[in-house]
Amino acid sequence: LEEALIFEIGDTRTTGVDFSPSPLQGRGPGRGEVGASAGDENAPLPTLSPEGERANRLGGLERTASFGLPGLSEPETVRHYTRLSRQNYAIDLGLFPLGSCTMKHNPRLNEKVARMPGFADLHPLQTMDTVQGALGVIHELAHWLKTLTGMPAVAMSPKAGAHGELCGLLAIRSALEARGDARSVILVPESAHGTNPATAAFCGYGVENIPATAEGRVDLAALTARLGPDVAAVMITNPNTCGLFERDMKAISDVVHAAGALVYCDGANFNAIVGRVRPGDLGIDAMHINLHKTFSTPHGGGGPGSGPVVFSAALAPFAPLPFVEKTDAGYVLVEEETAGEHHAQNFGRMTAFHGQMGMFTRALAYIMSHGADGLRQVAEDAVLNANYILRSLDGVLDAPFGASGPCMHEALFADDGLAEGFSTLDIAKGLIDEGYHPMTVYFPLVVHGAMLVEPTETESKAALDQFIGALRSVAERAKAGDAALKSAPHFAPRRRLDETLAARKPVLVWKEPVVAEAAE
Amino acid sequence: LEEALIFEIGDTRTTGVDFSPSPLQGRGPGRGEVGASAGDENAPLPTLSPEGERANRLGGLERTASFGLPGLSEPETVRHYTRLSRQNYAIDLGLFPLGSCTMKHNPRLNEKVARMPGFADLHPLQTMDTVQGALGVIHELAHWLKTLTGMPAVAMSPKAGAHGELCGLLAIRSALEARGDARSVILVPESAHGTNPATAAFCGYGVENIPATAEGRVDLAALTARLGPDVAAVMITNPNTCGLFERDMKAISDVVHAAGALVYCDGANFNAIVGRVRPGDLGIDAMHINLHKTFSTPHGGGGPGSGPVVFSAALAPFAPLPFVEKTDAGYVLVEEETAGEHHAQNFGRMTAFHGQMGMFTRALAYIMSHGADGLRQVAEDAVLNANYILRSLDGVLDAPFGASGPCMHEALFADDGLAEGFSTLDIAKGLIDEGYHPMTVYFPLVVHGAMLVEPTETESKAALDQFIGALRSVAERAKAGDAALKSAPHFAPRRRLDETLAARKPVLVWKEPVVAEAAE
Amino acid sequence: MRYLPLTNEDRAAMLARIGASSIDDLFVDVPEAARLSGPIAGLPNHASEMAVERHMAKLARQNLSAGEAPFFLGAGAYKHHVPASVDHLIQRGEFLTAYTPYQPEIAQGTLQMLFEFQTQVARLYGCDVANASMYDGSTACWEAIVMARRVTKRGKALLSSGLHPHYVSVAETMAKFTGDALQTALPTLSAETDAEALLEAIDRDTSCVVVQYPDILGRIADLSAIAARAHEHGALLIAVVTEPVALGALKAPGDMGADIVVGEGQSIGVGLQFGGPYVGLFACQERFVRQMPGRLCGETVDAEGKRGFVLTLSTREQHIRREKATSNICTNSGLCALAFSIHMTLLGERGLRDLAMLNHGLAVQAAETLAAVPGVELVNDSFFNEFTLKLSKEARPVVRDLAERGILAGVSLGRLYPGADALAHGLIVAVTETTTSEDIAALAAGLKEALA
Amino acid sequence: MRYLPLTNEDRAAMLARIGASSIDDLFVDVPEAARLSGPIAGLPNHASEMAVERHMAKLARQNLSAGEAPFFLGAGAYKHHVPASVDHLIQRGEFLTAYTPYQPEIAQGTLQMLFEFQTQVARLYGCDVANASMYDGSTACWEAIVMARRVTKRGKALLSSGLHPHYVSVAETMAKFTGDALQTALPTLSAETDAEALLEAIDRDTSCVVVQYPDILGRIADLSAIAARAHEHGALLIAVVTEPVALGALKAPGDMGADIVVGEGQSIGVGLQFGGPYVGLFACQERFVRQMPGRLCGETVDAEGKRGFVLTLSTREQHIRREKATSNICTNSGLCALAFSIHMTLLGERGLRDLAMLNHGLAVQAAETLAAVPGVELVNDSFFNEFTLKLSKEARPVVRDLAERGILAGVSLGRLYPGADALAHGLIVAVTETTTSEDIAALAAGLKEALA
Repeated sequence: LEEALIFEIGDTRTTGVDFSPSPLQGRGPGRGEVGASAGDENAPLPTLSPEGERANRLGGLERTASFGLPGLSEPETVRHYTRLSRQNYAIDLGLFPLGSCTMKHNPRLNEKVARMPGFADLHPLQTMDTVQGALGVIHELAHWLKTLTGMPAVAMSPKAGAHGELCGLLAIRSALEARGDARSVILVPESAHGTNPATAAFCGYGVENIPATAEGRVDLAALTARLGPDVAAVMITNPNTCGLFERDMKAISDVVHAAGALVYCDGANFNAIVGRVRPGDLGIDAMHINLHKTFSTPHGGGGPGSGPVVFSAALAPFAPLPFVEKTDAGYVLVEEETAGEHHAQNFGRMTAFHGQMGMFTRALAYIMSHGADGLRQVAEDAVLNANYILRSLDGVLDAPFGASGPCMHEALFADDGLAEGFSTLDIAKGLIDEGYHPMTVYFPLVVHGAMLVEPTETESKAALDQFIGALRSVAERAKAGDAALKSAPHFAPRRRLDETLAARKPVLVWKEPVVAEAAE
Repeated sequence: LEEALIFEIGDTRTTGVDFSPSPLQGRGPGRGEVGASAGDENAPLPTLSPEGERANRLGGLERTASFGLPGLSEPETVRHYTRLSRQNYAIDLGLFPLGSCTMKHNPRLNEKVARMPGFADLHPLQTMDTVQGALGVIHELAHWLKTLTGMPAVAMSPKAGAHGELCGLLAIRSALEARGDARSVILVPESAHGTNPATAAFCGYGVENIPATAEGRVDLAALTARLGPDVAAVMITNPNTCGLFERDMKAISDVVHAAGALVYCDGANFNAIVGRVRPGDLGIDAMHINLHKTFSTPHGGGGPGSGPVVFSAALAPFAPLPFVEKTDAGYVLVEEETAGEHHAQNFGRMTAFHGQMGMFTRALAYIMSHGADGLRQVAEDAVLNANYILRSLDGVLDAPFGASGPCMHEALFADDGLAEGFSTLDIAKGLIDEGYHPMTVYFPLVVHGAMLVEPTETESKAALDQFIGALRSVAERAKAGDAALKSAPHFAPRRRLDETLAARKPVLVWKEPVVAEAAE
Repeated sequence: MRYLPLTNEDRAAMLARIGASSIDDLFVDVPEAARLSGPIAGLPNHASEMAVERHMAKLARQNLSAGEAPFFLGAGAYKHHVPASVDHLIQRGEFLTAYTPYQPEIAQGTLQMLFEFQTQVARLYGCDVANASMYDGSTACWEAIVMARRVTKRGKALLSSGLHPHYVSVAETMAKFTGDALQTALPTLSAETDAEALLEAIDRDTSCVVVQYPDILGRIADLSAIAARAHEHGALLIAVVTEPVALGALKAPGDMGADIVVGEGQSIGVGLQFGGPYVGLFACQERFVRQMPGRLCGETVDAEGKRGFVLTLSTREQHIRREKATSNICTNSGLCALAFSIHMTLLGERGLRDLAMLNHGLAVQAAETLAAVPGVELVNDSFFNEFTLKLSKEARPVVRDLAERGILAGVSLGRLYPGADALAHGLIVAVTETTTSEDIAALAAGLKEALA
Repeated sequence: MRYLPLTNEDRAAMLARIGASSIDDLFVDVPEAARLSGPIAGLPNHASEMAVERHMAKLARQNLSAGEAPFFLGAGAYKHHVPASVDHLIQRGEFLTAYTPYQPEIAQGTLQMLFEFQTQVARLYGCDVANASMYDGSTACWEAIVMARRVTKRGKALLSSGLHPHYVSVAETMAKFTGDALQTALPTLSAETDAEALLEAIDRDTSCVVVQYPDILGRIADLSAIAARAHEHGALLIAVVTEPVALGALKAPGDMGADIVVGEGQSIGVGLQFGGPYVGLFACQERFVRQMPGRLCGETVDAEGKRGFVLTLSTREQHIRREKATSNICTNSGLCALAFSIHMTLLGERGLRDLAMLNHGLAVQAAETLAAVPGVELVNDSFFNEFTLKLSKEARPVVRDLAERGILAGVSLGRLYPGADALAHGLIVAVTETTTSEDIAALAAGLKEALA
């Protein structure tokens, strides 16, 4: 199971890529090696010397010293990464119950579509006549997102959920400034994703917490009490991170609006309600949608994501550039140049180019595959699966909000009742030995030893039953104080890793072992 | 690690494929369900009843009863096969030293090229004007194969090595019959692949063995003595299955030809000599080339292969249909209709359509990538790697023909010197625990407990050193009589499997467990 | 040379270990005269991946692919939609770059899949058992004839005139050398199959009757009577199925009495690929299992009693039995069998039935539309997704004419039966779920013009 | 609904276990008025895979892809050949469908890869450390400016006029809200960069100087003097690299004194993709590591002492620090980082140098050829694989004109700097290993006609 690092098996003279000779070859002294190197790794590393009439044009800044980038032949490369991949857990291998992450099946059709040369091989700055189909994809996806959320506008360019939050808050800030009412504080529930307060701070706001009720929802009274002329917006996650639908959402929106503030909704959990509830009907002003959560674009071991943001009519004029418009002459990408005509209040550009096109094609393929009826079924099955887990573990694990109504697409448990010295972490690591990825742990912070389980709609009943059995078994061992659980996992590529050591003495890049250096 | 069978997890009402409605929908009574089934698996299984004016046209032979084919949703399907795949060993995971099988790196460029719609999405019976590029691929590959072997003709249609052998023997038989000299016996060395005698028998020949010399090569004197008017051909594997080049190949060809017979060469080991020796220069009349061995098309867990056969001038007129010719008007596929004009002696058709196009595109991409210089380097590195293994195990394993000269691309060992009760099988299974696929065992039959190790040219020196270390360690345990080795493998998805039980009471298909049947 | 990991330093060190002074020393056993001193002349040297890809893409663009045109070709190879997940899964290195599962402990993935595949094929065909695949339908058909000879010890096979002519050719090629007697005939352009004639011809010398279902012209005939007659005379019925999707709608040959059912599996999972690789399916009833050719995967247990799978009954095979083997087949079509099995698992019985209904429904629609074109006559009474038209002109030039207009119109009988004047006006048209109403309209319009 | 495994029977059984009478019971907390009673009107229902694929293919065909035409666009996104094995490997389910490696015991594949990636980026950039990726180059650039503010506690950033205008826009958007002061300028169409002007402008309020290398017009300037001046004044030098291939030929910014080096990694492994997803690279010198944004992977040991990798220094991050985090970035660009790392491993230093030489050589050839066209003037003295031409006409309509002739000619400065008249005649032309001599000749001929 040990796989060496590329730095340990490769060297700077090996390459797994062949090239045709450079046209500079033979044009001047000292350049004959270029291109002849393939197949003869003992030739000197190529450099372009500035001598001669037709010398290079590098401005005298050639890189001469080796910088230690190892290469591998193609067979070695394929083997290295294939072997590495097998040390990962993934949806393709089993249920991946990470709460709030929506690890659902990633259809391979999406991958195929995204790789069509007509999408994958387009430059973002081609003339618009040559990219009508690509602009069409953006437009069609935007139409779906607006219709599904019941909102009149959408910004497509945000690169991930947190980037979408930023987009929403910037629009809110622009709208407030436009009416000459700059405000300074964002209210965030205690149970919110960490990105919510981080984003608010990133664009210069102060952040204050809103408390929750005993049943796990936003405390409307406390919120109302806190609202005032300094509050720019409230960020609500709905369904929230306790797995509950915010019953008072419309009332919250109303009091917030009445106080002159705006409502941002964290749409990470949109999967629970897509096709059954339109956020626009709840008074929300801005909401990001994680295409990699609700709309099945792959998580890829940590991205890329994509976080389009839908806007209410109040915020639509402030949406960022660029965006796609349909005109009689075809699709047009509205950028800095043309925005002035009818979108002069835009708050600017958030990223180079136009957003995560590769995710748009995948999400559109997914959305069309499901259609209006299928997406509704997605929400229903996701919620059904989560409630099934919640109720199947009655009496096994403590569900702090089990009496607060049905859960949405995730089930929340706490660590009450575990044996002395046993924690949520032990349950998580024990699940690894049962062949599962653990659930989200220690989040949300409002629940002690939180375990947030999100099965998604793409798990079968048989898979759920098997998982429930495994979780029950591990939970019972944790309650009984089974010592073996403390040292789990035993059957993973690695035992528990020392995260403290990693943080105390950070080793972030590979360095040649000292012995080897001495020998050189 | 246990993965249930699809019959245990699927059912006949679940499907992972959606369809648009059938145009017969609603045309008559009883057919309303068709196409509406997607999303409602409780609808009756669709049948077309023959009632009504616009009934089906199935001739009254509708399949009505369920036949028990289980379906899975797409997520379940992806997971089932992904999990199954992980129980396999493969080149992508490590060295795969199966002698005579040439398990080399399979470049992904080949896979990409084979999937270009211009190749993958062509019907074999399209008009020739619409498939000029595809015929061009066949023609270009044929040119390479003829040039690399120094032979004037090639039959591209054989579907695998054994099919190529059949092709060669049929051409030989046709040639002999054409000169009114039908003969009845094929001579085959004892060390030959089992397909050689099987193929000879399959097309109606008697088979006789040729003995080998003590150094592991064909006994020229014995062969000469056996030749006579009943001998149609001699089948020689060169390099042979003992890993040696048949030094006397040209002399063998000469005596065989002098006796009025022809020389078939099993080209399974062409990888050892490609670019360094042309079989045509050795007097060979026919030789098949395994594209999946020498030319890197994937083995795919047991095929598909592809076995083009090159022919000498003596046999070229008898080559089978179809083949591609270049004319002034473009490429032409010569089939039954046009063959009469200039290829009337062809022995007929061996398969529907034109051969393994999907393998031709891959092989051509591989051949062009290496080029004339690279293919020569392939042979050199393959032979170098094999000799490196042979010599690195001096004193560890017995090499029966170690003194017969350098080996070609595979190294042969015997089981001499193992402890009482230990066999080649134990070494093979022990290698599994070291993380390797075993070598070919008990073949060739002429060596006791044979172990045939073929590393191929795509292994690095580091990978060879690691493998040599592992094999040495296992061999030493077998010599020392380590009991744990007898029960290896211990670290594989399965322990040793009971092959005797499987053969004695063959269970070749899944059947519902009896209990379940009773309950139904 | 991106596929070769050895460096020159490695090579030098390895030669030193071997005790050779140069690589040439390792080729010393090659006769001097046959040793090439350098790369073979007249062939290009190595090329970059980009250059190879460009060259191949250029060749690919010189073809008109099925997806680019209204497309109606069948006759043994069919265009169906293959789900994207099939191709994804078969490309996993653990499947793609594995060998024949000779070491079952580390090949359970391939072996379990083969066991599932065998069961799927047996159930589809209505047979007791199936093997782990053959090269393709045509070679499987010949293997079935040889197997019938082994079982019956007779050498005369009756081939239906409705059997695909390439399958007939393959059998004729082999029979010429093995001495089997084949009775064959050309089909006629009529709605009736040759079932009656076959019934007449069966006698006590007959080893087997070989019937295609649906036949080459798309006609469907009940096999029960032929099976009964064959069995009365001690002969076997071999059914050949070139379009497995048909069995989602039609009774299985095994359920009508066929002893051996063989066919092409290309429709499910494999794709057109200009004719290959395809996958031969081979199934039979339990009593003949030891006479089957090809590999078989069987269930067993391991040393700890866990269920596992192995290749079994290999005493039938060439690597054990050599010249006494039931066949010379070795490498078969494993990866295509995997593709077939995955696609079939995605479909399931429900999906296969839906697919079959959709194919048939579109075929009915197409047949009605085309038969209404002046100069076009529908030959078939019965058909599944493929039928034969009789045109008022020779079909072959019509097909070429339509290809020039960008329509791939079908397979002319002139192409399949060169020289058979009675068939020259015949055109086989196949319709699948990939065919659109626009495609059908385009073909109708094209035929109308071409026949005017 | 092929992605949903539950059957109606399953659903009924599950509702029973839950104690709900219908699925609607589970949505009881949604206010009545907001509950939709059925599928949203005006949207189509579910579609087959074939139908979706056809629709998407139709849209795809409405574009002129880079591979179909002589292609010369750059300006922050470059067309390079990506080896087929890269795309194969990133599609392995174990990479593609894994999450952020929060459970390191079962995510060592992703983690080791990130550790290797960080090392590759650091060495490429000449820095001590690098993070596990950002969204793209433009957002990484802003994060670097914010980081410099954190390090220096100053709020004034000097942005070179050679910085990509989209990167400038992103910074301006953010600075408008955060209160950072940005000094920016338009570039001039001359061979000289603005290095001198920047040297002048650095003062003790300056948090950082941001310089692109090579710059937006393709010009290459030594960074050493700016680094020295910045350091004298307690400011940081941020270098931005939009074309990583350039560093196979050019000195690394880190080696010339840059404190933070950020950029776009798209050229290696990722492909054009109409602008995203791309991968932001972010590296800095060791002393600033705890001020870095984004995820970091670090080496450690497991309970048995074996080497392993974990996400580390997460006390900088939002999920721990919430509003006190160094950035709000969470999901980054993991799969693109994997593609970058695999491609870079295939290349190695040798391959990257070969690639860079090939790019530069072709660019020199192209520059010479194009400069010979009447009405075309080469702006640059120095360049790597991209240079700017000054045309005798406005470049933007010329580019449109050439696109109609099937030539994707480059990026006009009119597109990048709308309204800047002084730049309107500028055309940025990028040349890579995918450019052929025929492409160059086609562009030269096209320009000749368009400018005539």
